[in-house]
Amino acid sequence: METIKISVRQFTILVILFSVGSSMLIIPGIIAKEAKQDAWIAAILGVGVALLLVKLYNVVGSIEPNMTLIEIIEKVLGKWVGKIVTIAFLFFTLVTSGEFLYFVGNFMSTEIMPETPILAFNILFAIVVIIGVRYGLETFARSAEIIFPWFIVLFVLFIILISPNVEIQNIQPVLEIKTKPMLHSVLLFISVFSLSPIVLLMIFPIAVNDAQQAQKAFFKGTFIAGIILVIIITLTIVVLGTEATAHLMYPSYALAKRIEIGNFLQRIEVIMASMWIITIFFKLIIYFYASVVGFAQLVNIKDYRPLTLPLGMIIVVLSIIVHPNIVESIQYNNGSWIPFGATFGLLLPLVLLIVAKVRKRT
Amino acid sequence: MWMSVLIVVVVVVMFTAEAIPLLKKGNIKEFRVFSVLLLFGTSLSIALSLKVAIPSPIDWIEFIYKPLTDWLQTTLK
Amino acid sequence: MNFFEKWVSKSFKESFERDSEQQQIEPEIPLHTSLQDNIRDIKKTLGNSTDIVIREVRIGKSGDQLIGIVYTDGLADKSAITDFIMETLMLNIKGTRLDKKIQSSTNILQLLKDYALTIGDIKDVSDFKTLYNSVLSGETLILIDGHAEGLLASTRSWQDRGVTEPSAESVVRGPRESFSETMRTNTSLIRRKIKDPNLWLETRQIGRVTQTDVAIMFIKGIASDKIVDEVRARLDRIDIDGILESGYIEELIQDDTFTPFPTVFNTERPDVVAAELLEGKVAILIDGTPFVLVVPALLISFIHSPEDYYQRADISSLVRILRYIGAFISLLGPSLYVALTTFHPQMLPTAMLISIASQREGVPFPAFLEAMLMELAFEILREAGLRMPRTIGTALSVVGTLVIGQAAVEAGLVSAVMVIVVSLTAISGFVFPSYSMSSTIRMLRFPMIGLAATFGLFGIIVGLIALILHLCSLRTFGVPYMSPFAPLILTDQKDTILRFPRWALLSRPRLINEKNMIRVENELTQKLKRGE
Amino acid sequence: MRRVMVISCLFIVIVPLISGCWSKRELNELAIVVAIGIDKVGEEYEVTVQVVDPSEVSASKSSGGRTPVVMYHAKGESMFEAIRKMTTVTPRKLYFAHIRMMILGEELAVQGIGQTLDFFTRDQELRADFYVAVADQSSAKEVLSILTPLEKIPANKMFNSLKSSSEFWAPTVPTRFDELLKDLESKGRNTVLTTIRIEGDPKQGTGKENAEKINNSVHLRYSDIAVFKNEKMVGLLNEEESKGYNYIRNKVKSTAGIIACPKGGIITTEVKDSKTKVKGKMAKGKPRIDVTIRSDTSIAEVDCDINLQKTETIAELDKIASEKLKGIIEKSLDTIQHKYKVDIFGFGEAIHRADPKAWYKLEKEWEEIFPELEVKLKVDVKTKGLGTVMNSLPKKQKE
Repeated sequence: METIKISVRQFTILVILFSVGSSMLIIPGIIAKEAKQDAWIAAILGVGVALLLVKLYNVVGSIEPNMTLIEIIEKVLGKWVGKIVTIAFLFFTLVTSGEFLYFVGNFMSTEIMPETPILAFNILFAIVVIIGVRYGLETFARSAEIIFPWFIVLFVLFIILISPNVEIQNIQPVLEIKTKPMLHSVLLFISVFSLSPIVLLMIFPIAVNDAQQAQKAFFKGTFIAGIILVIIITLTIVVLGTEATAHLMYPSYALAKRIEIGNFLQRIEVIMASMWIITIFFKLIIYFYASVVGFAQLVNIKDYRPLTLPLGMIIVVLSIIVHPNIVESIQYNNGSWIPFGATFGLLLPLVLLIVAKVRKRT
Repeated sequence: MWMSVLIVVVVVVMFTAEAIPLLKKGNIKEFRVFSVLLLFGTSLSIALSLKVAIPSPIDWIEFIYKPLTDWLQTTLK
Repeated sequence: MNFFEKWVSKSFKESFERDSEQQQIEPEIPLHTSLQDNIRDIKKTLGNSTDIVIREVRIGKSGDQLIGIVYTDGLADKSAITDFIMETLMLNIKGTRLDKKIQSSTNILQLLKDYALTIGDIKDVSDFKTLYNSVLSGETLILIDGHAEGLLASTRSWQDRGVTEPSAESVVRGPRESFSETMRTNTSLIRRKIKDPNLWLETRQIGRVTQTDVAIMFIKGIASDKIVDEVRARLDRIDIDGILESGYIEELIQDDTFTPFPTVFNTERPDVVAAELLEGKVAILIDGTPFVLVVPALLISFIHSPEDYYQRADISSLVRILRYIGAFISLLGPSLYVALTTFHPQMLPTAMLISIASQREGVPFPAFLEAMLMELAFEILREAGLRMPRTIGTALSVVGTLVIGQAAVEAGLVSAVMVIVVSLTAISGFVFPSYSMSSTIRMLRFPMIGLAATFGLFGIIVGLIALILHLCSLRTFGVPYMSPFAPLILTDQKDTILRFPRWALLSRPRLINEKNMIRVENELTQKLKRGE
Repeated sequence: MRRVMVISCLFIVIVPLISGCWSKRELNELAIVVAIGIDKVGEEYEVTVQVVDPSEVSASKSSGGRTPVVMYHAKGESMFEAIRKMTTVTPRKLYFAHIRMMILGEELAVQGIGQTLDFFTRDQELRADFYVAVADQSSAKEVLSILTPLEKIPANKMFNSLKSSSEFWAPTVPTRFDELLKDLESKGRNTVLTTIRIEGDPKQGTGKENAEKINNSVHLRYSDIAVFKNEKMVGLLNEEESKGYNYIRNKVKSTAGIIACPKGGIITTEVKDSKTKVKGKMAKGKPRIDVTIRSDTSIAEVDCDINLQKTETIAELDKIASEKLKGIIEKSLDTIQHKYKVDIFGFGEAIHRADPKAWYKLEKEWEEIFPELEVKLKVDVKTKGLGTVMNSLPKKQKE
C-alpha cells in the first residue's frame, strides 16, 4: 500500500464533499414527499443519527489503524470469509459508483442538455475520475482543498441570492408530521447521507497523518455536510413549497432557477449545477478509489493503477445498465437501497466490531 | 457495429499502453488481473453497444432484499 | 510514451552507426616538455583555426628561453596581452635581477608567476583538456619550452551588450536593469543586491562541445539543502553536446512529468532573482543567455509580478485580483462564449440574447468554428508580430487588428461579439508577468473550446476539474506546484491572492525552506518569538 | 503517468468523434419565442407563439422592412403535438427558454387550465419565470397579434407594463408561472390571474402601422382580475375589487387612493408602503380570520380647501382614508365570499398554519364554510408625508 498521507484538513474537506455529494440534489425531493414541510426536522434528526454512525466507523477504523477496511475485513473475519465479504463489498462500491455516474448523466440530460446521450456524459466524467484516481489519493485530496473554497463561495452565494424568495409560511405549521412518516424520512435521509461514509474507511485512518485528529475531523466533516444539507432542504421547502419540492425531479436545481436579482443576475442555475457536479465528482472518485484499491488488495497486487482503466470501463457500462429509467432509480433509492446500504454501512461494521472483540477475548 | 469497432480500438490501445509494460516489468499477476478485467469490461461494452439486454445488478439486489424492503415499506406506511 | 521512445531509439541507432570524426580529448593527456611539440599538437587539434593566435618569443638576457603565447583572437583582451604579458616578458624584465634568475633557475614558471606577470588571475595548466577549455574561453596560455606545464592568464574580454532595460518583463516602478549574456555580469548584478557572505555560487561546465558555464546561486542558510542538492544532482545528470540557452537546462532539469505547465521559473530581472533567493529558492545562471532560471517554481510565482512588492500593498492586492480574473478570462473566454451561445442560451438575459442572435444572423460558421478561426488568426498575428522585422510591426498590427477584424465583421464572416470576446481574451493573456505561463494558458484554451463545443458548461467544469487534478499532481523539485493553496498553508496566504503589507510578511514560504523563517524583525515577530 | 496522458488524449479525441454535438444549437438557428398563447378551439388546442426577428430588433442594423416579431400558430390535441406541428411552418426550431408572457384564451380559462400546463412544467427548456395572463373578451391569438409602439417586442411590453402597473397601480396581479402552479396545487387557496384586453379593433392592431402612429388606435390593457375556482375561471373582479384583493394578499407596493375631504373636494394619496397580516384562528369551534392592514401614505394631490398643517387634520384624514380602504376591502371580500365563493385569499392556509388539527376537519367542507367565514378587518392608514409643499398653492391665492 502506498505510504502517502493526507492532512487532517484535506480529510475533513473530503468528508464534507463526499457526504454532500449526491445527497444535495436528490434528498430534498425524497424526504419532502414523506415529511412535507417538516422535512428539515427530519434532516436534523438524520444528521444526529449520522454522527452516531460516524462514531461506529471511528471505532471500526481504530481496530487496526494501519489497515484499510478490506485488510481489516480479511484480518478479522479470516481469509476465506474475508474474501467473500470483500467481494460483496466491492460489488457494493462498484455498483454504487455506476449509480452515481448514472446520476450525473441523467441529471445533465434531463435538466440541461436533453439531446446529448447520457453515455457521453458518463464517459467524459469517468475519464476524469480515472485520471484523478491514477494521480492518487494525495493529488485528489489536494484538488479537493483547492475546489472546496469555491464550493463554499458558490454555496454562500446561492443562499444569499435565493433568500429574497423565501416565504417562511411554507414551513408552517411546524411539527405537523406523524411518527411513521417522520421515521421513514429520517431513514431515507440516513440511507443517502450517512451509510456511504463506510467507504471512507478505505482512506481513514490509514492515509491520514494524524489518526487522533482524523477521528474528530470525521465528525466535523459529517456535521458540516449535515448543516449544508439541512440548509438546502429548508431552503427548497421555504422557497418552492412542499408540493413542488416533492413533485420535482431535482428540487435544488429548480431552486437555483428561482434566483433573480434585478435584470442581470438571473438564469444562473447552470453555475449552481456546477456546485453539485463538483461534489458528486468527489463522491464518485472516493467510491471508485475504494473499489480499485480494494480490488488490488483482494487479488494482492501492489500497484492499483493498472486496474483503473478496466474497472472504469466497467462502471461506465454499469452506469448505463443500472437503471432502465428514472422511475426505477427512485424506487431503488427509496426501497432496496436502504437495506442494501445498511448491510455494508451498518451491519458490516457491527459484525467486524463484535468479531474483533470476541477474538480479542479468546 | 461501429461502436463495437471503436471499443475494440480503444481496448487495444489500453492494452498496449498498460498491459505490455506490466509484462515487460515481469508483473505477471498484475498482467493477468488486468487482462481478465479488461476482457470482462470489453465484452460488457460490446454487448451494450450491440444492444444486448444485460441484467442489471440492481435487479439482483432488489431480488435479495425484497422481503426486507417490503417489510420496511409496510411498517413505515 | 512507448511509441515515442521506440521512435527515438530507432532514429538514434541509425545515427550511432555512422562513425564519428569528432575528436575526444581525454582529460589525462599531459603537456609535452617541448614547446614545439605542444604547439604542433595545439595546431593540429584546433585545425589551424585562424582566430587562434600563436606567438613564439624569446626572453631572458641571452634570449635563449623560448616561450609560446597562445590566445583566441576576439575573446582575449589584446591590450592586456600586449601590456601585461608581452611587454613585461620581452621588455621590462630585460636586465633586471629576474632576468638573471630566469637563466639560472629551473622553475621559470613559478618565477614568472611570482614576479613578472602583472595580471590578476593566473593558473597553472598541465593537461590539454584544461588548456583548450581556457584558451577557447579567452584566457591566454603561456608555454615555456622545456616544461610540461604552462600558465593561464585570465584575459577574458569580449563584446558585451551591456546592462540594458528588461524587454520582456517591464515595470513602471522598479529597477530598470536586466541580465545580459555574460554570466559574470549577471552574477555581479545579483551580488550587488545581496552583499551577504552566505550568497554562494557554484560553477560547472555543462555541454560536451560547448562547455557552457552554468552556475548555481543560493543563500546558504536560507535555501533548503535538500533542494540545493537536488539541483546539483540534476545538473550533474545532464550529458549533452551543447547548452545554448537556459531553455536547454530548463527542459533537462524539470521534474519528469508530462505537462504544459512550466515548472522552472525564468526571469531577466536581477531584482526578481534576488527576491526569489531571499525566499530560499535556487537560481541557475547560464552563460550566454540573459535568462536566469529559478527553482522551485510554484504556480503563483508565474502570476506575481515584481512590481507587486514595489507598490503599495492595497494597490498591488487589487492588481493581483485583477490578474487572477485576467487569467480566468484568458483561459475560458472563448469557451464560455461557445458554451453559452450554443448550449445554454437560456442563461443569457433576453435582451442580450436577441442582440447576439441578430449579430450572428448570417454568419456562416458555427460558433465553435468561429472561435477556433479567430483564435487561430490571433495566434498567427501574434507569432508574425514577434518574428517580423520590427520596423514593419506597426503596419502588421494595423492590418491585422483593424482591417481584418473590421472587414470580417462587415462581411458577415464573424460576429462582432466574437471579435470582442477574442480580443478580450487575447488582451487578458498578457496580464501574466511571465511569458511562459501565458503561452501555457493560451495553449490550454483550445482543448477548453473543444470541450465547451461538445459538452457546454459541463465540459468546461469537467475540464477545469481535470486541470486542477493535473496541477495538484505536479511537483517542482519536490515542492507541490500548487502550494501554498494545496496543501494549504495558512501563514503563506499573506502573499498569494492578496499581498499583505510589508510588516505582515513576516516569514519566508514554508516547504521551500525549513529554517531561518523570519524575514522581518518587528514587535510582532518578537512577540511571536516570546510565544505570546 | 505518461500513459495516462496518452490514454486521456485518445479519449478526448474519440469522445467528440463518437458524440458529435447533440445539444448544440447555433443562435442563428433558433427562433426565440417571447410569448405563447393558448386557446381552446373545440376539442383542440390552438397554440400561438410570438417569435422575435433579431435583426429587426437589434440596435445596430435594423433594415426596417419587416415587423419585429412574427406569429405562428398550430392546432393539436396536446400542447406538445401543436408545438411540434408548428415546425412545418416555422423556419427554425422554436426556443422556449425566453418566454416572457403566456396568454391563456378566455375559453380555455373557463374550461380549466390544469391539464394544459403540464407540458410547461415537464419540458426542461422552459423556465417558470414568465407571467401568465388571461385574454379578456378575445382569444390569446388575437392578443398576441397586436403590435405595440415604443417597445418593439409586444411580449416585452406586456411583461414590463404588468410589472410596473403592479408596482405603482395596485389592481393587477403579476402571476409568475411557478406561482400559478403552486396556487393550483395548494389545497387552501385558489388562484387568480390578471386579464388583458385589446382596446380598439383587433384587426387594425396587427399591422406595422399600428406602431407607427403617435396616437395608435389599438392598445393592450390590463384590466381586471380573473378568479379561478380550482382550475376553472369563474368570473372577474372589477378594478376596485382587485385592489381590495391585492390589499388582503399583501401585494400592494404602491398605489393611488382618492379620499373625500371633510369639506368637499378630494385628496389623492399615494400609498407608499402597505403591510397586511392575515391570521387564522379557531374561535369557539368556528374559524375566524383577522386581517390587519397597516398602510403608510403621503399626500400626492390636494383638490380641496384644507389646512394640512394641523395634526388634527392629518388624524382626520387618516381616519377617512382607513374607512375608505376598509370599504374597498369589504366590498371585494363580499363579492368573493358571496358571489364567487372561492377562497382566493389563502384563508384556508391561514387556518391550516394556525391550527392544523382543526383544519383537517374543515378541509373537506371548506367550500361551504368559506362564504360564511367571519373576517375581522383592522385598517390603519397613516399619513407620513405631504410632498414638497405644506399647503397647496391655490389655497394661498384665495386668501
